Amino acid sequence: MAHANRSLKNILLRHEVLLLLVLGCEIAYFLGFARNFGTADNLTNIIRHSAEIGLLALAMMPVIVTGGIDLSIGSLMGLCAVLFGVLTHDAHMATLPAAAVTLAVGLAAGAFNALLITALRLPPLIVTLGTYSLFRGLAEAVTQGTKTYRDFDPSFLSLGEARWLGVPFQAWCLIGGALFYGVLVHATTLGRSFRSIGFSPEGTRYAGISVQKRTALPYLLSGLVAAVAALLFTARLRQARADAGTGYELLAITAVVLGGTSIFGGTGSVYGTLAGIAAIAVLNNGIGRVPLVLKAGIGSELAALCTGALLLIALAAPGIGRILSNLGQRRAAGAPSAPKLEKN
Amino acid sequence: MTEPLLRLSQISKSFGAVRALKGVSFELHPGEVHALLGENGAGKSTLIKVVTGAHTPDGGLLEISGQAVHNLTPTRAQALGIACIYQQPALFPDLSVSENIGLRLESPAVWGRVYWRQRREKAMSLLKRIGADIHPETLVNRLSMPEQQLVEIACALGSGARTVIMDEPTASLTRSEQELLFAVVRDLRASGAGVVYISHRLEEIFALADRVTVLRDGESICTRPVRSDSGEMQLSEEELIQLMVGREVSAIYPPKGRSPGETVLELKNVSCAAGNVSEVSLTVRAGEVVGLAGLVGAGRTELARVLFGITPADSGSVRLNGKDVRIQSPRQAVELGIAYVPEDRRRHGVILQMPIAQNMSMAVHPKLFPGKWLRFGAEKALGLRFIQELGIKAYGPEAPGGSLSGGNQQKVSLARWLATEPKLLILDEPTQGVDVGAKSEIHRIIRNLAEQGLAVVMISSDLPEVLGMSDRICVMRGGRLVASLEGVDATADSIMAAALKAH
Amino acid sequence: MNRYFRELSVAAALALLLALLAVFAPHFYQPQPLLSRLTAQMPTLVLTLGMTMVMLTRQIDISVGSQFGLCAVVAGLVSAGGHSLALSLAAALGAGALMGAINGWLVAWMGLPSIVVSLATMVTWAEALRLFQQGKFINLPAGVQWFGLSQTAGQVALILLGLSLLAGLAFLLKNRAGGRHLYAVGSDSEAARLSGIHPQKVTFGVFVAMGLLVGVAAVFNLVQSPQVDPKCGTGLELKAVAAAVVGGVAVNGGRGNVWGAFVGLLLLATINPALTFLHVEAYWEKAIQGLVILLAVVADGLRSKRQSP
Amino acid sequence: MKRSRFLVSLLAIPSLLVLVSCNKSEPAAGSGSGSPGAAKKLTIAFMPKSKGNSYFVACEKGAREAVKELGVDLLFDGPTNTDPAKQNEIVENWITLGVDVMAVACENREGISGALKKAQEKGIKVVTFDSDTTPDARSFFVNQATPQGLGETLMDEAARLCGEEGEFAIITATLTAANMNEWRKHIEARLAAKYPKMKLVDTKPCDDQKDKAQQETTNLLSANPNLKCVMAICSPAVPGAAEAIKQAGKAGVVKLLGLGLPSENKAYLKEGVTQSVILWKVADLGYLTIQTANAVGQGTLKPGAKTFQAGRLGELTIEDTSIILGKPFIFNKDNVDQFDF
Repeated sequence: MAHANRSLKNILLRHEVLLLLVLGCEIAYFLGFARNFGTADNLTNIIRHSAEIGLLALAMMPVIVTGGIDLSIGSLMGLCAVLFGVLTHDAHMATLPAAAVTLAVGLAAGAFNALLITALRLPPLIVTLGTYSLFRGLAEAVTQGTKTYRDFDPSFLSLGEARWLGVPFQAWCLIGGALFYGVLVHATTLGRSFRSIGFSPEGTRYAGISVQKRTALPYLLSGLVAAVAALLFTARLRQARADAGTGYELLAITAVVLGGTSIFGGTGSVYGTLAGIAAIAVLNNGIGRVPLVLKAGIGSELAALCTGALLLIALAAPGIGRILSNLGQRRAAGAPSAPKLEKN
Repeated sequence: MTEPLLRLSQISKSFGAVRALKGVSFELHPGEVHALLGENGAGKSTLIKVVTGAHTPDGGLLEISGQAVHNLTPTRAQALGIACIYQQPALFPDLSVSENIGLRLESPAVWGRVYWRQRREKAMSLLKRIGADIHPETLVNRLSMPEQQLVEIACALGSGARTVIMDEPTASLTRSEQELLFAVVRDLRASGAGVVYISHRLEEIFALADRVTVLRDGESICTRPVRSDSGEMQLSEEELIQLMVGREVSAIYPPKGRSPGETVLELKNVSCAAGNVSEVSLTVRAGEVVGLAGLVGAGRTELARVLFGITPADSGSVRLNGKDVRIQSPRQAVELGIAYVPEDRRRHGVILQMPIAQNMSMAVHPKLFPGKWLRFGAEKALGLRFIQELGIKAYGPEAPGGSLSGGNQQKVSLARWLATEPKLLILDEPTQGVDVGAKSEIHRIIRNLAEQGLAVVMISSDLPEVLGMSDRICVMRGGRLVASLEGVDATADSIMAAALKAH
Repeated sequence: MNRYFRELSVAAALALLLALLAVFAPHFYQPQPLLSRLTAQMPTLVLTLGMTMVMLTRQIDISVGSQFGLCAVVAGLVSAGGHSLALSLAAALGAGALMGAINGWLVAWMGLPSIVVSLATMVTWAEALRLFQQGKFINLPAGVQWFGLSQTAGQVALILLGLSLLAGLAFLLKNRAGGRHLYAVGSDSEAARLSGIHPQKVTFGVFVAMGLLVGVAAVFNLVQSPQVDPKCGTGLELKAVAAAVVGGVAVNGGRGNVWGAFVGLLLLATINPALTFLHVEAYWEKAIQGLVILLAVVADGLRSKRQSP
Repeated sequence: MKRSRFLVSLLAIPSLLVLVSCNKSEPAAGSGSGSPGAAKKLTIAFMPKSKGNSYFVACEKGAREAVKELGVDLLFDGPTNTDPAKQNEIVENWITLGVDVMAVACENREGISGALKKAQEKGIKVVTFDSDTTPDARSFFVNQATPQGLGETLMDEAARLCGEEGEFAIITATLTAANMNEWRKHIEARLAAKYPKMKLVDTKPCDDQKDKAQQETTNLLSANPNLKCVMAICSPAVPGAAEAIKQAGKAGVVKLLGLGLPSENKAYLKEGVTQSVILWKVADLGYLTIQTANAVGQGTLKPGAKTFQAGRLGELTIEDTSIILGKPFIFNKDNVDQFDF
């Protein structure tokens, strides 16, 4: 039976491969039917616009691999953006030190999550639900909700538009993030222990691996990445406000799950996550360029709707396959069978 | 002749490409204890699940009390008087004992009323009947493993079932609890119920069973009465083992080793309040197998957990190779050269979803992967080496741990720790739930390791195993070390006496 | 006593907050505004009840906010079409049950994780509603508000309905086998299966029940004002989850009860008016809400850490 | 196996880069190719602050009316929630999509200016409506009312309703909503300058939800027994606050005014719960925006013009680069029936 897992058919039916196929279909369709989809400028746009969410998704992936979740990253992005504004404007700090402090605070916020989750063994969903409110609330409290920070240092703002070697700055950040996380998750013992923790924290502990420290790491990093995303976002939008990153946590989770990472922990990959981000970004960009959609003026709604539907289909696809094959078996056996409920 | 309670004819069941049962026939009569024997993977668990309705067979006929039954569900099996005590207690950890018993015994009609007081009274009387001292309002997650097992037994009893299936019920019970259980089984038999009894401990089968059916590779090999009508034994252990494995097993235990070497581990008055370990002093030398005997709950596993840093010691001194050490975490224990093969293989020993090579490398990450970089070649080599050395049956180092049989999983768990090249190896119930063939292989491996100069502490509830394997036997009771027996002093009687003696 | 430690400590926190208000802002206790405030919480209460059931079975449903908006619009359109309230209730229940069944089917029969399933349906329903309704309010005919009763009578009726739903559900969860099955499945679904409970059916049923409760909640919302706001469900899922969590319902199933969730909801729902009455600026609200959630779980964590070895 | 997959992904990233940098030379078709003067069929892109919002739905209606009249192509899109990042994204997508004119209601004055300037560099004409960006990032702003004018109108009307003395409170959409914060600033400035006997006791967000506005108002009413007036400055808040006042039995005692649509407030105005609703003719705003965009695109409306002939709206004056729609209306129970949006 185990051998069968490695057969060609199963490799083709692997989630990531299917996703790449979907992505390919999207691109082919939009190249054929969407207006000016395949231009370099548009490709640049796609990357620039998905950089922050892409980074958050990359950071979310190892968290989910350890069997956790981080709902607070969108809010933390808002808090970091505002903090950066406070430091540069109210505290009159230079851009670089202010950015460094912002990153440090992001890290500290990640550490706060990590502390509650590992030292007190609290469920990550609940802890980060709490910090989701807390971080956004602090951002609003700091700015009294109303303050918007503008007029940042021009050299900082130019990062929002900058290109190196013809490639937008955001793409470099995304590549850097992907490489970093790719190496971390796939090529180091740390990544290996994220996996084993995701499968079985107790079993990992009994193998002499310090589960708490290892579990804490992805949360720490996701705090840091949220701060990076906040800076990128501020540079691109030329302003910092308490509502930065609203709802980004859900988009990031969507991308990660679409990319084949199991929400129960243990399995997940960087390239899957990248494919997930790409599938969403391409869909968002392309659907608004299809003439019929343009005419009806429903691009944004339709894109969101399709993202939801895509996620549903991606989730249900293996199940539907299983049901179909069960039907075949059932005909042979004449007996019903149902999938087991998963338990984490 | 009365109608058999249970008759299975030519039952078959496949999971994907694997044929777990290839035509099994089996009969259970009223007033009989029928032992079901077979190596792990022989199909016993699948067979039980067919009878309890958890699995639907692909072919064959299942008759209950003379009536052919199709599409059996757990509910229906229950209604037809079949109860089962599973190896892993299938209880609800967040609910109270009485509710657990209630949920198992009451009909699952959705709008049916819940009578809390009756539940409690029923639970109380059932627990009393099996002699368990458990308050019915205790939450199950506050109970120890054997206590949970007792609750399971109470459930099965309470259902008033005519057919009771017990899957290794004594695996984690203390001796006195075992005696109570045997009494319950005899009681059942006397009342005309049938008991299907599964155990790897052959002496239990000789003590209890009327007939034995042996399964091998998904087939029923034979059914034999244990005694003749005049009460004489008709089967020998050797015979049974041979039937199970299909080959001759010459010596059950390997010969003992030479005289031990230097002291590796020295404990002085080690206590841990959280772990129920008090003032334990113990010495283990290189090349020595120290058997740690005692009832379950006597503090043996707890002592191992203290040594491995899972629940660190509060007081006392631990010396390892002549140096004082304080072990605060498993990580530290591993660095000091201590290895612990845990009791609960599926939860702690092996990560079932991960390939076996990755399982084996887990404890040697720093050594195998310097600088934290994974080296896939080295890992694979490690996997191949142990697959060969320990004779693990798997298609390769990429096989997920869960695809292996229990005995092979145990070997993987052992391989993980051998890879660390430890100085002290602690084995906790190394052969629990392992079939006979794999059992003697594991024994041979343990002996070899000791020969090579490893200090071994072996916790086991299997008295013959403790006697057969240990150079010295330490007995624990109530968290304390109460006896250290060697040579001719070490007998089943002396161990039990030490384990049971009241203050 | 120890078993209800969590519920009691949340109740104590609520009592403390209420006492604080009694001292510093006694006009918090004017009867009519108090009645209005309580009435306004009834739809959320009904959602919290459903969420408690879902969480007891070790699942979560974050699509309830979107479902709520959709049910409210469906019920509103039926009412606006001049049909009776009973018919719009039926329509809301039908819509809710259908959406619940979709979630339930994907979770129970396809074995998919509920958090992801409901994330996907949350987005899908919300956007479908936006496409359909374009944010337009629905004006309702005169008889709909307060079931055609006077305002106070309508509010009292609504509160009584909500509380009886709470009591009824509490009774069912405690004293009917089906209710205990939720705990059983949430505690250990394999053990439940071996006890003759059908975990898939229970899970499916719970999601459908959640959908039905969303329908009820939408109608509870409908009768409170002469208009339906299609955005009315935004953020309700988090309110319901937070209330259940603060009230001691465990995210990993099997533990908690609806009374605790009710107290949790009251505590969270009192924070906002308390800020108004104590003249604390509104921008502190989210931070304080987050802090309360964290305090509740941290207290729980510290307590369980002390108890278990 | 794991490693090879990792390698594949490593390879995929550089190839993506190659794709980005190689395709650079291809021009974005259709953009900025029109020469001024020659009448041609223009593509006008029109963006509200958020979709699914009845205010902008009414706006879109007017815009489509003008589109029919002028025979231009209309692209309509915007964020589904008020999301400044999404607005930038859509503008940048429109640039590559190839449109002739953009008409944008800006959520984020500074933030969007960069993207709009980029559009101008590509030869795309930009007009703004409803809320402006920085003047250098667009050619004209279709102005329904200045924040200052609006803030002052609101404050003056509130003062009139409560006799220039007493406490009042504001319900806003969210604490971060940029335009409302702007209005609040002017309201408070006007308050400080002209109405010393009036006092702003509290400002509450309603998350753009009617029900939340209702709850907040209920709390405000009982927490501030001397409250004389509620000012609801986002459209869902007006009926929400009205319902709260009605339920508290304070209709007419506590005055209510706000910015909202007549259709959502008609009943409350007639019952005397809401005194005044302030708004311009929203559909006309959309209509005028498309008219302006078309004229700018055709080159018939150039900077420096003093008047603009805007279809059925007749001749409108231009102040600097702002085209003024006209004064906001104050709807009350007497005139509300004349409006159908």
